[in-house]
Parts: sequence; C-alpha cells; structure tokens
Amino acid sequence: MSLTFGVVTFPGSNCDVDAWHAVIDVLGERAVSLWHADHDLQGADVVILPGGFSYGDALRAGAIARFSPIMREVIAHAERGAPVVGFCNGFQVLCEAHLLPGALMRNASSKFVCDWVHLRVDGTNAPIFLDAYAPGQLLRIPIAHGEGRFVADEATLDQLEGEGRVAFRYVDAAGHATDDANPNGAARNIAGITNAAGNVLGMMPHPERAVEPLLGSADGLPLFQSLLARVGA
Amino acid sequence: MTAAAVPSPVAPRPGDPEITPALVAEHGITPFEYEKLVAMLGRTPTFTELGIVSALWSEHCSYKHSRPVLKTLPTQAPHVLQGPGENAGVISVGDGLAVAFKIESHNHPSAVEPYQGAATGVGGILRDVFTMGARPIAMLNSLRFGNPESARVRWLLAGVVKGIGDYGNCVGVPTVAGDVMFDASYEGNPLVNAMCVGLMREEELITAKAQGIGNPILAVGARTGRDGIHGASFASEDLSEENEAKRPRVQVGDPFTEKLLLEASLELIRSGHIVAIQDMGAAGLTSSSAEMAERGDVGVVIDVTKVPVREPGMTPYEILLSESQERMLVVAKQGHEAAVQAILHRWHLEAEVIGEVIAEPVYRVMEGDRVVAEFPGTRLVTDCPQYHPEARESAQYHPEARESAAIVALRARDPHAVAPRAEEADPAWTLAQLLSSPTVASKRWITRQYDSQVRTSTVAGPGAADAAIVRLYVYLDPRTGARIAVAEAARNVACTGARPLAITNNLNFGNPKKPDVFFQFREAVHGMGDACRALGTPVTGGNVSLYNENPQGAVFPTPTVGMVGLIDDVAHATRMTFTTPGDAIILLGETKDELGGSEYLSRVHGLTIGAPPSVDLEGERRLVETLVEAIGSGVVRSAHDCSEGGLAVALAECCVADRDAMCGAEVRIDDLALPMRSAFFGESQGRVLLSTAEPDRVLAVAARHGVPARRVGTVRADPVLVLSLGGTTLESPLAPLAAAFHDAIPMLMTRAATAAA
Amino acid sequence: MPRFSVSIHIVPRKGLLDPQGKAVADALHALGFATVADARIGRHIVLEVDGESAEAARAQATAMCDKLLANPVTEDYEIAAVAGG
Amino acid sequence: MPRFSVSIHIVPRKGLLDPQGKAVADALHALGFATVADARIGRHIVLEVDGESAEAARAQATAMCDKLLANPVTEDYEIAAVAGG
Ligand SMILES: Nc1ncnc2c1ncn2[C@@H]1O[C@H](COP(=O)(O)OP(=O)(O)O)[C@@H](O)[C@H]1O
Ligand SMILES: [Mg+2]
Repeated sequence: MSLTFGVVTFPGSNCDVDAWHAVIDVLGERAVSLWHADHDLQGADVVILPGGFSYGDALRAGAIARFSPIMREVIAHAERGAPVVGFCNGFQVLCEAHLLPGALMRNASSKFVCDWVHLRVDGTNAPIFLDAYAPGQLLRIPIAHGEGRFVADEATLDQLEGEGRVAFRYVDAAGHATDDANPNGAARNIAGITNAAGNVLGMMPHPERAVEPLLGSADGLPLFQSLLARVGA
Repeated sequence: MTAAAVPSPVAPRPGDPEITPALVAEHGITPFEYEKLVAMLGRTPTFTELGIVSALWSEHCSYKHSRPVLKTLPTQAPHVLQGPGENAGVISVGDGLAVAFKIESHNHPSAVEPYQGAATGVGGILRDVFTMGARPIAMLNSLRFGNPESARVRWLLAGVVKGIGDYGNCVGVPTVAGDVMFDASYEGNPLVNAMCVGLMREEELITAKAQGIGNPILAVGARTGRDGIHGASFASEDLSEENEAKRPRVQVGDPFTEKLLLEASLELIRSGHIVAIQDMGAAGLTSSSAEMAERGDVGVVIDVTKVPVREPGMTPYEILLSESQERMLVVAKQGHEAAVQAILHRWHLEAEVIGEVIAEPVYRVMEGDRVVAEFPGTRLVTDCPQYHPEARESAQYHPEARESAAIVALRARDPHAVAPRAEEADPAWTLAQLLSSPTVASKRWITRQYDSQVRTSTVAGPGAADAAIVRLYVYLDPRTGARIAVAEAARNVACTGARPLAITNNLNFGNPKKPDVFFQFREAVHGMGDACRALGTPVTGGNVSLYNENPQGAVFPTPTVGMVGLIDDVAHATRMTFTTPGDAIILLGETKDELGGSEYLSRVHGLTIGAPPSVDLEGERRLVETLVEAIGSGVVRSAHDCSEGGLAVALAECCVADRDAMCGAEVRIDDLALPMRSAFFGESQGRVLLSTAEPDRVLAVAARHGVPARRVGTVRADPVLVLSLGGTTLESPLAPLAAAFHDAIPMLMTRAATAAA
Repeated sequence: MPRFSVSIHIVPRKGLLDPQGKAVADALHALGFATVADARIGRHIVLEVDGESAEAARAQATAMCDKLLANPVTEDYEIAAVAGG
Repeated sequence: MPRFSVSIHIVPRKGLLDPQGKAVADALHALGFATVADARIGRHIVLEVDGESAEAARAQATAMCDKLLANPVTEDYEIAAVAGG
C-alpha cells in the first residue's frame, strides 16, 4: 500500500513545502514535485494543488495559474477519475479551471485572515478523501487566506448540498454552522466541495498544516489516510 | 564588455546640469565634504558622480555619525559565523545548521505611504537574509505609532499592517512575532522595524564580496525603473522632461517577484556558479556595486546601458540611484553567465551581464563607450567622512540641547507624588484601563492578517526569536533603558524555553547633530553593549535610523532589539497563558518600589516621569539560565514575563490572552510591603510568572541559580482573577478583563481612517 | 499597425456582496460624506493593443475578457472605450 | 435630492511599478494574445451620490477621492462620468 503524491509548484506557490512535509515526513509516502511548466505528472497517483499566491494573485486568485501547462495534465488526470485535491490557492485554481463549480471571492471582512477554525465533515460523495472521518465529525484546522468566500448561484448550491458534495462546512465549537463561525462570508458556510464524481476536492482550510499535535492539530491527517486506504490499496 | 580597452577620461554628459554650490547643497553634501570629494578626484565631479556620492555618503549608507559609537558593541562569540558588515549576521546553531538574521527600519517611507513603505521594508530585509544563503523562515516586526485616537494614525496603522501582511503572506514567510506601541511622540513619524530570520546549512554561507578578476557582474531580478530616486531633492528640469509631481518618490513592492527571486537566488547560491550576491537596496546599483568592490578590495566597471530598464530614456544618474525593488547584484564565475541566466529564466526573471571585476583599482561607470563616473580605488566607500558629534545631557537649559533639561526634570519627579484618580480606589478599574491601553491590549486584529503558519513545520526546529524594546525608559534614561531592552528580549526568548544566542538591533533616534539626541544615542548603544556582554549575546548586525523627527521634536529614542535563541527540544516550548487549573503559580524575581516610566503613569495619568526601574544584568543572566533549565526539563506549563503594566497586567494576560481557553487565578503575596501602585503596576525587571504542576522542581532550579522564587498562587477553573498584594485585594471576573484586552484595538479600528491630516 | 488604448471595466455581479465597496461606503460615511448611498468597486484595466482598427482592438479585448480577465461566475465586464489608433 | 451615479477611475501613477498589470500582460502573451503591448490595472469605483446637481455630485466625489479613495502618493484618479440625476 503506497502512493505517489504529485505536488504542483506554480510561480508563487508557497505551501508546497507544507504539503511535502505532510506527505513525506508524516505519512511516509512518496512525493514528486511537479513544475508548472512541465507536461508530465511523473506517475503521481494523487495531485495536490498547494496553497500560496500563484502569479501573485494578480486579477483573481488562481486565474492565471489555471492556464499553466501542467494544468492540462491535471485536468486530464481528474477526467480519468483520479484524485486531485486543492488546498487554499489550489481550491481557487480548481474553480478557475472549472474542475469545481463556483468561485472564491474576497473575504467579507475584506481582510486576510489567519486563524484556527472548526469544520464539520458533511460530504458523502467522496469517500476517497473522507472515508477516515466519521460523518459529521468536528475538526480543528487552520485557515490563511484573503479570497476564500465561496460563491455560486442558488441552483448550484442546492445541487452541491443534494449530492453530498459539501465536503466541509465552517461551524462553531458545538458544530453549528452560524454566521459567527463563518470566517469569510462563504455561501452556506461552505469550506470545501467535491466534484460530482467525488475525485476532485477543493477546500480553503489547510489540512496539510494540521498533521501533527505539535502544530496544534492532527485533524488533517485522516484526509491523507483516506486516500492511502482507498487509492493506495 | 572588454575591460581592457583604455577608457576615455570622465566628462560631463550632454545635458547634465552644471555643478553649482546650490546643486551640491541640494544633494545633501556639505562644503567640507565637497572639498574632500574634489581632492579625492583631483577635479570637479560630474553630475552622475555627485549623485553617487550623495547616496553613498548619506547617513543611511555611510553611518557617518554613528559608526564610531557602534564599534563599541560586542560582536564576537564562538558561535558567530558572520558579524556586522554583511547583509545579515549569521550564527551557528549546531548540527551544521546556521541562522541568518537582521532587522531593518522603513520609518520614513512608511510615514509617507504606509502600505508600500512597510511592504518594501519587509522585502528588503528578506533579501538581506536570503542573500546570505539562508531560507527565510520567520518575520518579526516592531511598530510604533502616535495616538490611535487620530484618524491619520489609524490610517498609518491599517496601511502598515496590510503592507507587512500582504508582502510576507505572498512570499510565504510566516510573520510570527513582534510588538506594537503607541505614544504621541511617534505622531507623524511612525517606526516600522522589520526583522527576518533565515535558516541554512553552514557550508551554504555566501557573502557579498566581489572577487576574481574578470568575473562578470550581473543585474538580476526586476527591471530598473524611476522609483525612489532620492539623492536629495534636486531640481527636476535637469533630470528629465517629467515634472516633479510625476516622479515617484516611493517604491512599489512586488512580493510575487520577490518569491521568485528568493527561490532563484537560493538555487543560484547552491549551484556554485556565483561568488557573491547582494541586494540592491538603499541607493540601489550604486551602493551595492561600490560596497561589493570595497569588501573584495577590487576594481569594478559597470555599463548602465546593459541594465534592464522599465522605461526608455533613463539617465545613468537615474539607473544608478533607482531604488526599484526585488533586484540583486551578482558576481558570477567567469564562463558561468549562461548557467546563471538559465536559472533566473526558469523563474521568469531576467539576468544581464552589466559589468566586470577588474584589476585596475577603480570604480568606473560607463554609458556605452563613455565614462560617466570614476573613483579611485575603493575610496568612494573608505573616504566617507566620519563625524564625532557632541553628546550632552544638561540639567540647565541649553539652546542646542533643548530637550535634555526637560528630561532631567521629568526623571527627577517622584511618581508617588502623583495623586491617584478617584476611580483607582478599585484596582480592577486600573487594571482594565491598562489592559485596554493600545500598547498592552491584544494585537490579534493585527496578527490575524499575517499568515503565521506557512512553513510551520520548519520553524519549530531551530529557533525562537523575539523583538522587544522599552520606550519610555530610554527616553528617561537611555543607558538603563537600552539595558532593559536587551534584558527583556532575553527574558522573552527564554520564556519560550530557548537559550538566547545573539541580537540584531535597530537604533531609531532623532537628529544626531543635536547634542541631547546624540547623548541618547551614545548612552543607549553603551547600555546595549553592557547588556549584551553580561548576557553573552553578541551583536551580529543591525541598522541605524536617524532624523526621526516631527515638528514637535524627536521621537522617543527607540532601540529595537531582535534576539534569536535556540530551543533544544521543541516538545518543551511553552506558552504564555495558563492551561491547567490546579497548577501552581510561581513568581521569579523581586518586586521593588519602581513606578517610574511605567505604562500605569502613561495610561492613567498621561505622564512620562520618574527614574526607570533598575536592571541587574547578572541577575537577568541567572534568570535566563533558570528559565532555560526549568523549561528544558519539561516541568513548566506556561511562562510570561512582567513588563508593561507590571504584575497585575502580566497575571491578567496569563488568564485571558487565549480567549478560547481562559483560566482563572488566585495570587497572594501578603508580605509585600510596597506602595499599592508599585506592587500592582510597577515594572520591576527580572520577573517572570510561571505555571507548573511541579513547583518544587522549579523552585529547586531557581535556588540553584540564586534567583529569588516563590510559589504565589494557583490556577483556578472558575473565571475570576484574585490578586492580593500587601493587604490590598484586586478581584475581578475574567469577562470584563478579557473584553478590555481583546476589544480595545478592534473597536478603535472600526473608526474612520484617512490620510488627510 | 496602429496602437489602441482599450479601457475595460470589470465589476462584481449585482447581488453578490462587494465587501470592498461596502468598506469604502462605511469609511466615507465615517468621514462625514453623508450623501453617499452606495459604492461598488471593480477593476479598471487599460490595455495597449495593436490592431488594424478600433473594432479589431475591441474584439481582441473582448476575447481577453472572456478567456482571462473576467470570471463569468462572479463578474460582468464592459469595454468602456477604445482610444488612439 | 436627485441621485447621481459617479464613475471613477483610479490608476497607478505613471512610472510606478504595476505588478498586477505586468503579471496580466505576461499571462495574456502566454495565452497567445501577442498584440498586447501593455496592461495597467486600477480600480473602477461607482458611487451613488445625492446632490443638487451633477456638478455638486462631481465635487463631492472629487473630495472623496482626495480624502480617501485615491492615494496621492501612488495613484492618479479621474472622474470618468456622472450620470442620472
Ligand atoms: N545598530 C547596529 N548594530 C550593529 N551593526 C549595525 C548596526 N547598524 C548597522 N550595522 C551594520 O552595518 C552594515 C550596513 O548596514 P545597512 O546599511 O543597514 O545595510 P543595508 O545596505 O542592507 O541597508 C550591516 O552589516 C549592519 O549589520
Ligand atoms: Mg539591505
């Protein structure tokens, strides 16, 4: 049981190191570095689009990165049903690339926010990412973003809910999706979503920064362990 | 470029303005300095040369007033790999690893344009660290603002914080610590000091020394534009058609390019293709090239027409003095130019050969075939005049030392003679006042805007760093104040469980030509030196920012200390807040009758008076040993030093600072025979509040090091704070204290902010 | 080929929260500008485009908006002016 | 009092680096839009202002630009249009 994670580095990516740390040092799996200008996924089973500020967030976060050469391969990988996950800036790239619906807009506070949040696991259509979590489980995971307000039209939101594709929701310590618990004004407190096939996940919080108690939480680890169990088996 | 061709003699460029005494004066060059320059050249300088000298002989680049005093600082220790004189200091932290760190100010740019001023300050200090070969792993900053009741101060604060956040966040370096203080003396002249800490392997250390005759010099990174050309405020018609109003005086930072430059530079340094690299910082290409040549004691020739520019028609003067950001000067190994360019191109950056290291002892600037500037040897750098300004503090009024008589008088005032306000009958009222003082209150409104976690995995390993200064004390007594600044930084670092190793410092003072200002400067440097010697923490670098004045006079003299320490076992790193009801609370150090210069007097009475607290440097050293040993043995659950607001504020912070996990506490020292205000709010040095489940073990460690220590109370589960000192009891539920502490700055910042004065 | 200066407005879709606009409106009120009823903030992009004609330059700019400059989920765009040539 | 819609352009000062504009110009080139010579990116602000006349609304907007909306050190502004009333 072993997996190769491909971590994409766009110009301006900076959480690629966080992702490597999680994969290599904590999970003990293999990670390959995928340069944005390359055309080859180097045998990666799972592609991670990391956080950061690709292209300096010019125009809109993720808008330019989506056209990087490597994204053609990433899209093909996703279309083959293979797992692709985007954290923070990676989520923004996935929406811009239309692998996920909706868009991420500037936080309602219009300020960058770095903090710890509570998440509730609400997704049901993507066991490859969520299997190791209990349904409705509460997590403590950090966020750090300026453009993380998820928006989509009502029909799309209803569809996401109906198909169990709201993977994570911002909640308070008691598990309720209140306005106060919503750090960026996201529609329906949505923190992360999956595609219809359940093989593409995008989320604003940083599970890769929550993989060791020393860093304040290990609640991000089951996400990687789900992949290991489901894809690596 | 062929250096062999014998260049023609230096001649003015067509269109250059005539060198007149007025033009010389506009460049900030005194008649004495001008004579020195003419003697050095043996002729009248060209306009380009005048610009070069105006930059290199400016206070900022030359340290002409401060250098002799700085030389008194201790800089040596076995673990110091690189002391002052390079882009950043470097210390060894064991296991073949080294830490590079430095602090820098961007006070003046931030006063004009807070967002870009602060952002480019962060950019500059990042480059100073990664040009040593280190990967930046943490940013810190120390900020001083005027009274936040003013809409303009709020505009400055919001802009500076956003500037620091946007830049650091985008580059992907966590901003992990710092301090923010407010005082009317900083009105109009905020202080923005940024510090960067980087990590490397010892063998990756590289310096900025030009070497190897025939080696090519490359300009790397962003293109050169017309930004930030200062060279004093010369007449604009002489320079270009653009009118004055259009010439940008501030630089605009581009953190995205910085991130690419960071990655490319580290790759370049590791590639073995280069011999030296330096940031083009203040005075841009001119100072970086001249300083590199001076360090290597070699000649250089540069052709400005080879420099990639952003706009057509830039003059040599402009290209040499531009302070466009995100640029580097690199000396490559001969024949490795293409390899250097390949690395830069991979990161979407430019690299052009613009010059060469030459044997001829000369600093020469070409514009194509024409020589536009030429200085003999390295005298451009070494011949810079040095001054020994008068330093005087006098109790008598003196026209040239206006402030010192006032300071002497303020210092002599007795704080106990200040009548308490009626509300102070309840010490809980006073405590809430202090907790809501912007200087004391929670800075979370600020720190939430910084990404403090990116790369967290790497930060946890090697170091802990902190920046601290004590503002009022330095004003009242610069020597004691600066000693306290270093001691407090050491205490803060030790409170995390780390052993302090070395400091960097930023000296923010007023006009050095005023004897009372220079007195403050000299005394503060001496005080800092005393403390560094006593604590075994040498100075590996720093920065000096003078002329911090506003129409009312100089800012409070503000030496900022950035200290780096090493934690042996990260598992034992402690927090500052109480975590576990039932834990014993221990107070290390002694509480004395010391109310002078306190935040209490400042916040509650609007006074800066009295003598600052005494500091026993040998005692501070023993305190640090105690903390390092006790925390290292894993028995300490939290540690927090007593600083602004004294024991009462420190205890309250231990209870409420972590809003999600507040703990109550009860502390009693019944035999404390001190005036009530000194007991609760006095700022005696050398004190730390610890919480532990094993008080006897902590007390034993303290006893072994001869540090006064006693168990003073217990962490409680119920949300109340009880502090009983010498018969007076302060009792308060936590909620109002937490509200005072956490809501003060957010409430302030919801109010209007504007650039308009 | 002549060069045209194409001015583009990109604005947040109506109905979507515009936090920057709201922050600006609040700040203006706080500063005493009571007459401001609303503020919306978008992007103003000026492109220098080489083209055969103003129409060609406009068509180019439209293609750029569709492909990159505007996000159809959240933004509307308008080519406000084409000058020069 | 009638309401006017005031459209404002705020652009980075000439000569100052415009990192966003540069990134977008590079991206457009990479996407094959070879005809783009330059891109500058600023803000497009639309204010709804109550005033006696279009001139009064314009004057109000100018004051707001001076006091809050534009940063005089790094930006130039222009009141592009005043509509409605
Ligand atoms: N207060 C200080 N204490 C110790 N060293 C200092 C101090 N100020 C400046 N230096 C040293 O002088 C040298 C020049 O500094 P500086 O001009 O700030 O460099 P830069 O060109 O990066 O701005 C550096 O090596 C710096 O560490
Ligand atoms: Mg520098």
